[in-house]
Amino acid sequence: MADGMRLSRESLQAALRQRGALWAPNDAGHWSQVEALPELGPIRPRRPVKDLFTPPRREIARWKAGAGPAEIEPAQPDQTPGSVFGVRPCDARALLLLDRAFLQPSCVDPHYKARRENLLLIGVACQPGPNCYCGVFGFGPDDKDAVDVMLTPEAGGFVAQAGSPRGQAFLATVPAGAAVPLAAPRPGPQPEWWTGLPDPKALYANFDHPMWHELGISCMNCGVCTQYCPTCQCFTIDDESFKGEIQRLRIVDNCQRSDFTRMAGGHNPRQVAASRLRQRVLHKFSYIPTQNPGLLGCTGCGRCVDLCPLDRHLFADVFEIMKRINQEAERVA
Amino acid sequence: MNQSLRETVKRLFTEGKVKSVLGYREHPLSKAVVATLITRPEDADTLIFDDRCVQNLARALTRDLPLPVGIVVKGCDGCAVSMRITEGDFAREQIVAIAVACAGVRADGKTLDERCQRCEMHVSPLADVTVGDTSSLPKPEKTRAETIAKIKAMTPAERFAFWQKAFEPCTHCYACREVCPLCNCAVCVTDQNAPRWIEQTAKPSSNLMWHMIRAFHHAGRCVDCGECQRACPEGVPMHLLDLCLAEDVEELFDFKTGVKQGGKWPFLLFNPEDPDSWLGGPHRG
Amino acid sequence: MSDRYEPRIVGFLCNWCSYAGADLAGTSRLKVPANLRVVRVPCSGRINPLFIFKALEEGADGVMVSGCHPGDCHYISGNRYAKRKLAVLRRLLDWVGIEPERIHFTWLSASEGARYAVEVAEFVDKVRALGRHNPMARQGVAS
Amino acid sequence: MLRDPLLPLAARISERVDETADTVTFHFELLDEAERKAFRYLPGQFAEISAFGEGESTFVIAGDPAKPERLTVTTKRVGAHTEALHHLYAGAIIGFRGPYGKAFPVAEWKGKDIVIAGGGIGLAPLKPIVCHILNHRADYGKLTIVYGARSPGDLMYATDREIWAKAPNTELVVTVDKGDANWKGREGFVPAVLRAAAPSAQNAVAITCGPPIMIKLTLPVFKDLGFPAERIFTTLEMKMKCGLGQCGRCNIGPFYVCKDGPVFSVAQLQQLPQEF
Repeated sequence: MADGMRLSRESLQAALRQRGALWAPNDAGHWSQVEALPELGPIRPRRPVKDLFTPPRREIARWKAGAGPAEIEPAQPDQTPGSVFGVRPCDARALLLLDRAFLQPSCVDPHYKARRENLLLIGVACQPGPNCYCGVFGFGPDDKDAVDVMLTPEAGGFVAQAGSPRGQAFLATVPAGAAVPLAAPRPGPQPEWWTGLPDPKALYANFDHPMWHELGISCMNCGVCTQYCPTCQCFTIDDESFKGEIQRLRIVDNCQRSDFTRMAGGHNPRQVAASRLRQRVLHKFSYIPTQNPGLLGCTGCGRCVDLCPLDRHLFADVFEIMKRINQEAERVA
Repeated sequence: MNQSLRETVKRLFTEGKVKSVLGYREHPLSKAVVATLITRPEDADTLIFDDRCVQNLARALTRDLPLPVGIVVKGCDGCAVSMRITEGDFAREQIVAIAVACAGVRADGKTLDERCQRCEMHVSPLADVTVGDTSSLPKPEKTRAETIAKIKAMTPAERFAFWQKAFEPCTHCYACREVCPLCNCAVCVTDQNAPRWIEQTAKPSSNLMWHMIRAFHHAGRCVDCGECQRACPEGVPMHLLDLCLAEDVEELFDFKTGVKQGGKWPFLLFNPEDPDSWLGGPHRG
Repeated sequence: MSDRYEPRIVGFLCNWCSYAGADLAGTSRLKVPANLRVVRVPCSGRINPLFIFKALEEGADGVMVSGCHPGDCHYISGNRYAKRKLAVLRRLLDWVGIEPERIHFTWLSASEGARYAVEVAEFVDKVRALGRHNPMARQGVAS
Repeated sequence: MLRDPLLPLAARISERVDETADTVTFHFELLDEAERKAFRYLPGQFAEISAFGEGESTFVIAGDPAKPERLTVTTKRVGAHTEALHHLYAGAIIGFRGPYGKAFPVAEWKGKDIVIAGGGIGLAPLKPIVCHILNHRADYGKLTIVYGARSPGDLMYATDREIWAKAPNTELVVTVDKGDANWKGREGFVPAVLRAAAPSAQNAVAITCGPPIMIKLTLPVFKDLGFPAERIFTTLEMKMKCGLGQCGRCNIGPFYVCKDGPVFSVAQLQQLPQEF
């Protein structure tokens, strides 16, 4: 087992400040720029770290109404070097999925790329909360695979280990503390009744199953789950204007909204609530793993379970769906 | 309670009074209480009612449910159903209100919800059948006037600053709208884009616009179920604004929402004696 | 031009009485402050509170609403419904900390051109006294 | 520096043609000379057009792919954005992003007969195919075009249709649901007229586009005429926003219409969830 490096809070903070700006979750659980390392809660903050990389409201360009084309001012990517402190493994893993969309070679989002390149991800191991399910996805609360540096809090500081070469290079700039042997990675929690991830193909094959409509009654398509999901990336593009000044914006959107798929002529392929619920489940557990073998559209952060106004439980739903599919398959066999 | 609720529902099915029933069940895995729609009497055994039943099921009433639909209602929920009948969403005979004696709910599992502390409506005024002991329900611990007193005491500038800060975390997710049993416009103003009344992104102006419009649309309609505030993932106290306006509507029009069947929404009525003083001069000390 | 602050006011005038009254003020060559931008509506009952909120948000310093006198409504009672809505709207503005005095309601008939001129002038003065800062007004495209 | 793929290019409207009461065709060209010279597109590809201040919408590029400097879109007024577009005239600046999506496999169709059935504004995505075939007339067999609209006033592309009618080895059948006093042409719905025209399915490819109900009724006619599902094509008008496979709107099953489509064969569509 490799060794970790003991860091005092002060020396870590000094080294991070040396590197540039510092972002961390604030008391409300939103990501904001901070001066000093905050005390973190035991679990993930309310908002996922995607807010810093693909913000809910991102300017594409602005111009003055009636101005000629030369006046279109593209928004400049934020190249501020710095670090994000307090990234949890579930959120960091979600960024790997967002990379697939925003760093695809044919159309790189320069704003996303700038943030990804300039911000060092400083992970902090968490004490999983009641609705944390990273174990479902095979990693734990101190997983370092998707962060640059993973810190495990201890009295007066942290034990640090590098998760990437970039993190390794950063750790070399911090006054070295004592080397301490690392504990074995902790397993992530999962529901006690959980038996394993569903087969993407089996889910897809049951697209027309009546159970979606039965589940629909306990969902109101508010979309809170998607807004707080670390992997949800859907957006719309629209303009906002005020007194002749126009902003072209990329605005967060989600598949639960009734007009998400409504076309200009009025035709809406996902007219009923249940079809939008199904879209969310299938996209995360069937379409994404089909498109990107080895990846899932969920990292088990459990925010959707925490925040659902109707107390729906994504994993319980998926489990029930699979149970029914399996039972029916057995009956046929 | 659960036993008599289940028997009542079974009886409604066997007597042919309902084709479906909206109620609460405990999810077998997550142990959370979720909404359920049952269409067979034997499924009535999954129904429960206790202080975890925080949701207002009136939001799930739609005309594509098998009608007549039975609905398990707490006091506030019953007022909402009553309002929806009043507004013509449903005919009275399409709804069978199964009123349950409600001593208040506990969203966090421990303390009585804030909304329940001022509840004067433990049993739905709209009730086709009543389940549970209605004789020993608690008295309200505080009044609406006490709840909004702190807003009343502020200066206008303080009020503006208070709401600016309160609305600041709003992300325009509109969970408050979706969960509201009375937010049932065919097309919400937030979804209209010609003109775009409320801009899609969260910022001080659009947040204020949304919450003012929301409050105005609920003036005289809000049944104080408090679901909007409970649903809000950011804890925006938007229901407080509803309460402020409810106070005004009661004072101006002598109207208590949802209580009287057929009592029309005061904006659909007028009284020739309505005073002009409403439109000018200082009205509050 | 004097450099005193000239408030911008949006006026929603009902087609049948108030707008005609404003017309009369014009044809009578009465002096009416130019601060008012008039939007003609079919009836004061047509005024959705959204119109007023939007006007304030877009930077109007005040909003004037005018309809037929009670009893004179072309649509029989549109103005009486309007009164109820506007009464609550005033209170809502007060609750969120916006001066309700920025909204002015008046019943004005087609023959009251002179009173129209007076009402507008008085309201403009009142808004001027309230000051430049309408708290609801946006400051920029991202605010 | 990396260019934001969501950033529109400025284009100037060079010509506006009012096709019908609610449909306008805009011809325009990119302002940037290098971009204009380098620009190419294929039949069936689409673009994002914006009237500044009102957002963006998706339109198929309905021009002649052999003349890529002159871009064309046909727009029907249905919402706030198209309303704003329809207030624009020659000289106005619009935003353009594209081309996006997979094109009709015109190269694979060489040597085959082509049957096209279009309804209303659904002719727009089919026009580049016709242009392509007429540009390479010797490469393709007989071209049959069945085009219908609600009324004579709803027929688009009058100038193009005159050219098509005179083109060699080409049959153009125009029909309206209901004619008026001056209408001397054919009356009847596209599926029925197509059935009557009975183009041979032998070594032929069928392409259809139009309102959902027309497509639904036209596909069985093609089937009856003997076209296999692999040789019937259509384009999905799923509401696309970004065109890049990022925004998630056009997701159907494991596909994104904007990247994996919008052109699909009926055989491919049968594999998808019926969510379009």
